[in-house]
Amino acid sequence: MLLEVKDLNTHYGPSHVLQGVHLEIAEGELVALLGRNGMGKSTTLKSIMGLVKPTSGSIRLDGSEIAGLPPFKVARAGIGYVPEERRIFPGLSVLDNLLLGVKGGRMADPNDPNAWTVERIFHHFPKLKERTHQHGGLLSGGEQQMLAIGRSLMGNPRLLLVDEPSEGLSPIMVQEVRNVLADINRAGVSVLLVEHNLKVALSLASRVYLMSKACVGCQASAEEVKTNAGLRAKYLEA
Amino acid sequence: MKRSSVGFLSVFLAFVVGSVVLFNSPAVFAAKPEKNVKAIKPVASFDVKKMADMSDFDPSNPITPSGDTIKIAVVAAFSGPSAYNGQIYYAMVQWVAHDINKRGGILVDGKKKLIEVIKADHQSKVDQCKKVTERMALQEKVHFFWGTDGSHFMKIINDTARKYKIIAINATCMSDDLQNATNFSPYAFHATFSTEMVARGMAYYYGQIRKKEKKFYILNQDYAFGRQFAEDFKKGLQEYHPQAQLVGEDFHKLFLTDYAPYLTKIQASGAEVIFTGDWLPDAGNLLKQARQMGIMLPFANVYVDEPNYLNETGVEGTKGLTNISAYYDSTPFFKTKEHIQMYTTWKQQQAKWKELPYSSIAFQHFTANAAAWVMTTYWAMSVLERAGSTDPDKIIKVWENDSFEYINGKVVKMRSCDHKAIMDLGVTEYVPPEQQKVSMNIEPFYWFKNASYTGPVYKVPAEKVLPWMDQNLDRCKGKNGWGE
Amino acid sequence: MNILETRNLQHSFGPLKVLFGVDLQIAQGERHAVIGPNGAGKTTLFNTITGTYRPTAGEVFFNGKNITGFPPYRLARIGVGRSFQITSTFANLTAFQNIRLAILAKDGIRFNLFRKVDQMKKISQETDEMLQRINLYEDRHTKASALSYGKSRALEISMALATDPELVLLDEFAAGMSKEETQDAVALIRRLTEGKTVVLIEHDMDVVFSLADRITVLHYGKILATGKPEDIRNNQDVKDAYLGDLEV
Amino acid sequence: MKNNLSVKIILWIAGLILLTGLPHVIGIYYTNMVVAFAIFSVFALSLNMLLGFTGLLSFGHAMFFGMGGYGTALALTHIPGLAVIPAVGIGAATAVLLALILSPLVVRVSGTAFAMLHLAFGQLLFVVALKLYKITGGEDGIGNFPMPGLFTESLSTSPVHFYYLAMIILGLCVWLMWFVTKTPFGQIQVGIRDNARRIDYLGYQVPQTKAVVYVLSAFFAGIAGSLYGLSHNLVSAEGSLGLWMSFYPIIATMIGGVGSFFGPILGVAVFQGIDELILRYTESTELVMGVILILVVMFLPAGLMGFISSLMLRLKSRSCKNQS
Amino acid sequence: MYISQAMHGIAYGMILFLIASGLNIIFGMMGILNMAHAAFFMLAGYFCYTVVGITGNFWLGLLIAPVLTACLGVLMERILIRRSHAAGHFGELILTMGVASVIVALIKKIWGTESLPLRVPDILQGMVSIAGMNYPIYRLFVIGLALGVLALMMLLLYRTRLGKIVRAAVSDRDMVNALGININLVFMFVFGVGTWMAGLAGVVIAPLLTVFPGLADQVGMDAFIVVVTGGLGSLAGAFIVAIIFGLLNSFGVQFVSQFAPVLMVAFMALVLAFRPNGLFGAKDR
Repeated sequence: MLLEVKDLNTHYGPSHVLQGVHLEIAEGELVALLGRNGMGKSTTLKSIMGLVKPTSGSIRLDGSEIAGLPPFKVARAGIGYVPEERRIFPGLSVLDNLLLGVKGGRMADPNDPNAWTVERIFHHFPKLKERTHQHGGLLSGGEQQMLAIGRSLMGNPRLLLVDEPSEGLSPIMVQEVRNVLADINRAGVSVLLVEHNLKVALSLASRVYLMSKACVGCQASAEEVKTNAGLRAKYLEA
Repeated sequence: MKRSSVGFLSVFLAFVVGSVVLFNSPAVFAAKPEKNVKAIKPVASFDVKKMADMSDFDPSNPITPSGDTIKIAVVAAFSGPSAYNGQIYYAMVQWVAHDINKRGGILVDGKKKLIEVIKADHQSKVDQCKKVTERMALQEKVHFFWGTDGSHFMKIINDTARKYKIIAINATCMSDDLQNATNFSPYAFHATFSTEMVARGMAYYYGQIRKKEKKFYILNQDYAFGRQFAEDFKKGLQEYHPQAQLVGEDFHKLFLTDYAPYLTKIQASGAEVIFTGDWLPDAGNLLKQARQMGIMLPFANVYVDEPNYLNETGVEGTKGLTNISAYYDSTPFFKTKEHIQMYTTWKQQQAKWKELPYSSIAFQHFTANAAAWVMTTYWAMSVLERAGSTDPDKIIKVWENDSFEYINGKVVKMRSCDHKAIMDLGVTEYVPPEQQKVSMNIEPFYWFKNASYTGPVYKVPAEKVLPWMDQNLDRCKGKNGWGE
Repeated sequence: MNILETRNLQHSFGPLKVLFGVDLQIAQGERHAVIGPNGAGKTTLFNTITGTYRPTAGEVFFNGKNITGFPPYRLARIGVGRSFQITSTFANLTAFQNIRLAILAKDGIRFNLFRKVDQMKKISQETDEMLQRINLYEDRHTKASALSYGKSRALEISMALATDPELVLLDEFAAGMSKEETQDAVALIRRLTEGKTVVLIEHDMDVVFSLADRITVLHYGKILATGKPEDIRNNQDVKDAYLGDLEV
Repeated sequence: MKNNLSVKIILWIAGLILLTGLPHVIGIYYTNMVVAFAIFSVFALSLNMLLGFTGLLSFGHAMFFGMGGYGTALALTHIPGLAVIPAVGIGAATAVLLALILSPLVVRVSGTAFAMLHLAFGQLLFVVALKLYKITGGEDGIGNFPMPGLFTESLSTSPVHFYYLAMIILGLCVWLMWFVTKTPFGQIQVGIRDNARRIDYLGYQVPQTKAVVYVLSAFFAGIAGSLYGLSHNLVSAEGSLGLWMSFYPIIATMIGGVGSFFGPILGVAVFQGIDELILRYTESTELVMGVILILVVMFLPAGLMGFISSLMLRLKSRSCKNQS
Repeated sequence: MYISQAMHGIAYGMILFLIASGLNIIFGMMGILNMAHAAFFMLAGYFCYTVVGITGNFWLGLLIAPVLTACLGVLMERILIRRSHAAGHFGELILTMGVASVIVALIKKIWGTESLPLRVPDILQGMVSIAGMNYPIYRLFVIGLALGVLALMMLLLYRTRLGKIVRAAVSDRDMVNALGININLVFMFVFGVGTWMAGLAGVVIAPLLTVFPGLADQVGMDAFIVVVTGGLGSLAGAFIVAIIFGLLNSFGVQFVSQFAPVLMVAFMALVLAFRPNGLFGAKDR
């Protein structure tokens, strides 16, 4: 297993947000995390990333414990994070935004075909190339989403945590983002996806975790969710 | 400019410079004794022969007696921007206390008592001053207040002194209004010179003795003292130097950072002398920045005499400053054996002080304002001794009309009606080390190697600079300047 | 007559246009749900109606009166209340104190400096009644920040209702609630909004279809459809855009 | 319940007797200290009205303190025979007037901007007070203004009489401020601190409410300043309007605890105690003060009150456990 | 004369800017109003005095003193500030006030209370003639140095990766952290740079004034006013306001000398009355 989350508990002040979350992601998988608003999907990603300190539980990346590490160490261990609302650095140019994603300022070996370079990002996101020197804050929502994904990829992560990538995007953009995620996954990056848009999520994911009442209720295949209306009604229709 | 006029000008300049050098040389003017002036006869004097062995005195580690003592509270800033002042005052008073304590103290109320000096930090804040003086009065039950830098603080000291019947020795604060009709307190003694004396003395020097410069610029600190000082100088100029012209007048805020704008203005005004009452650190910064800007005008001053600053500004920069202190009498300085003894005792002792600030050159010589503070303190203690009691009323009775001779021969008299000191003043001109032998007549014949310092001293007789008297003060109604 | 009407309501955040002219008609006494995908502009619609933002263009009418750009406090005083998607109670006050602030507002007690609030019997009584109605009486002395999620949501909703508004806008009141909590909340709203007009944004289709008399579907800042629940359920456009080809 | 009430009454009476007899027991010096303590407590409480109860941090609260002092001092100087209470009233009114003038400007902002705006106005007033020396006495301040008699003697010569006067006025102020927190208005105030948006949506006008709090706070600061001037028979720019006077109540409040009503009083007590003690043992007031500030922030972030209440909680929970 | 008044204004403004910019960088990045800034500034003056005392070389002082100050700044960030987040920005404010107080006390213990002289280095002494007037070289040097520091800061912020990280962290520190960048290290660095600039200002001003324990009070308040008026966190704001203040000061003295000190504060009050966050301040933080 690439990532193993066991019995993860997280509190925000007095409220117990994550109550024993279990997750597993294998190398190369794209797994979706679904559930209603307020179920703790984003908190799960943040807890894995170290942005929120979990109260207890274990998070193992490739067998080594990363729970409780500061975010930068988690990132260096090989996890990329594409947050909700993208969180592009508005004052920095597109190129600078991308370059900040490079870990420790060391560019990847250009001869390594699997390494993510600026050229490779631009190849995947030609729109970004046109805007290389524009400020991040001036991009449209879709472009910002591309940039956020590209920025994380620059760190050559093995696992990408993607939070609500389609939120607030036009249908065409949603389609594009969906395709990019599929591409990236095909290129060997594992992805844990939180997504509201069922269509997008189910078309991408091989497996689905359903969250409700702040813990992982059940695991299902994408097929199951598509076909089982009861399941959807219980966990998703929100 | 035409060639011929350049030639003329250079001849003219040579003449002017030559005559300045000639007439400036101390031999010509030095200490011509004034005739027909009233001399003050001393009732008591400081006797150096009675002075105890001071070889164990160190102001950083004073020996403080306790128990039934005579208590003096030195009210000054011991923290904040003027903390240095407090340390100077403290050392000076401690010297006196140490000396007298080693002699066995003073016989008061039938018992020999030692002197205990207590630091009272007013932190340069009036409210704190009020608080600390109240504590000194009520908790420490002191017999004397000794103060201080800043007229606003002295006013509070005097108020508290009046309220709790404590003698307030004003040894350093110059404001005239401290003892006017509204502020007069029978418990307060203004034992040092005052603004009007200094300002008029300076005007007298420039108008009646030196008679050269005519264009004056006043630059003072922007508060009551500074403004009063400026007014008094203008009055003095009218009186003693009618040809003088005031080319400008400015007041800067206390603890100013940048003096350049004022200095540029002064430069443009064509002033020949800058009259300033600034005290440290403002005084030093003003001088320093003026010289950095190439403005070599002389400062007529009271407090631009701190050796650390002078050294820093160098011989050239400090040349030509004119200073009035409450100590100077005449040149040369060391005319008597006793004076030399006092001076060398101090100097040898100071060489042993290892801790700042007392180890710095500022304390090297027993002279100028610092010496005056020591002498004033001896005076007060002499009064106490003669009163034979810490009862303030007895002390008042002795001090009124009393006169006291300093170690250097200067005599100071306490005007009885408003408790202000009458004295001759000495205006000195700062000269480079090689010319300092006029004033410094013992080895090594200069005060400081790296700075100009006291050269010839010109005496301004007491009757020309009698301290201002408020005729509205009942006690003084109808009396002349001598309080008689 | 319509209690709330928006005419060609538009709003942009800088260059980003969120509302493209929304015409909403809410009839007196109805419960009206606004649904739509995330980012469709539902919350922005609420915010422009309730005075958080001033609309870039268009107008809002309440009981026929133009209230465009009214600040929240004026809206509150004429009878428009709202709840928030993210719980927005007074975290350091107890449940009792929270509700009491709303009751005080209802009674117009604003600058009373002369009586202890604890001694205002009527206010305390009303507050307790309200707390009982929302089943928070037991927790009346618990700080809002220490309430369980469901209870703090209930408090959030009742804050909006305790001022006794004519029209109340509820922003995703059931967000993050469990099934039972949601059912309780729906019942609560039914109870409390008797005779009031309610506009709600909601994702939970069960809630929407069980509570709403009419539904408006918002899609990328425009109204896609408005109608009775059955009509919406069967509307092909809505299916395509929002409900998806998943069978509902 | 009845029992409780009688205990309360007994405590009150005991407290009153203690306060009445105090000056005769502890002497003038400590009596003056108690007066100063009471004055600064009211001042700190008035700041906490803004900070702790409305969430507004002011870097210029000395403005109102100073206005109170100057108002009273000027009134006593220029109006012959003015009695004490009207003089204090004039001081407070001056502070209120300033608050009324400033309020339209300052209620619009909060947070850092509010703090800085007050820093600016506070400094402006300070510099102006120095400049208008013909009125304010400049650096010297206004001193030795006539002190009106309260009973028979002039106040200045009778610290005990002044003590009674000051304690009555200040006690009344503390009670009033405490009372305000208990009124509906006090509740709205706390609501603004917690969640100004919700207050707005409930139908309260946030700026107006802030303005009223602001003026009230200025009123009490003004009274404190006025009595401070009277107690010293001196009002000065540095001592009443200086930057330190703005920071003093902030730091005292911080040490005592921002959230609670009585925190600032505790803070002032600690402050005054330290001030009195430090000076006896060391000259390094700055060092001790600095170290204390650092320690409080590092180890008691909620102030002494917060520390005490958490201690009480712990004790309570322990005793509960013991019982079960 | 007016030209030299303008130059004085600019020179003084530059000194204010040097102090203010350090304060600003720390606030802009970390949201901390460092009340100990002026104390660090003063401390550097003392360090420089000691270095010059030992080596006799002002330039060595200019090099070493700010670095020493920066080290202390970093230590303070590491030991005190990072561990006091629980107390919030308000607590940090009080904490730094405490640090300032301790620094002043220690200075008095170590160096005493008197004014310590520091001479202008020989090369920079004297006057230079420009545009028909004589102007002190040292003041030109101060202007030059401040401009140099401004340029250096601009380069650092806009041309280096570190600068980009810093700017990114201003808008979103968590995101920067999540990209694998050790944000704590960045903060320490920022604090170091901020105090370094305070130190530089302290060294530069020492020969104009003297090093004494009141130096922080004397200059600190003015610098603070500059930062607040310019807008907390805005380097450009600090620069422009510093120059405006310098000019207001020198021309104020020239024309309305009595009211020169009022001008600066009145300007601040006026600016803040209309723009509560300062001339170039970001909306509320």
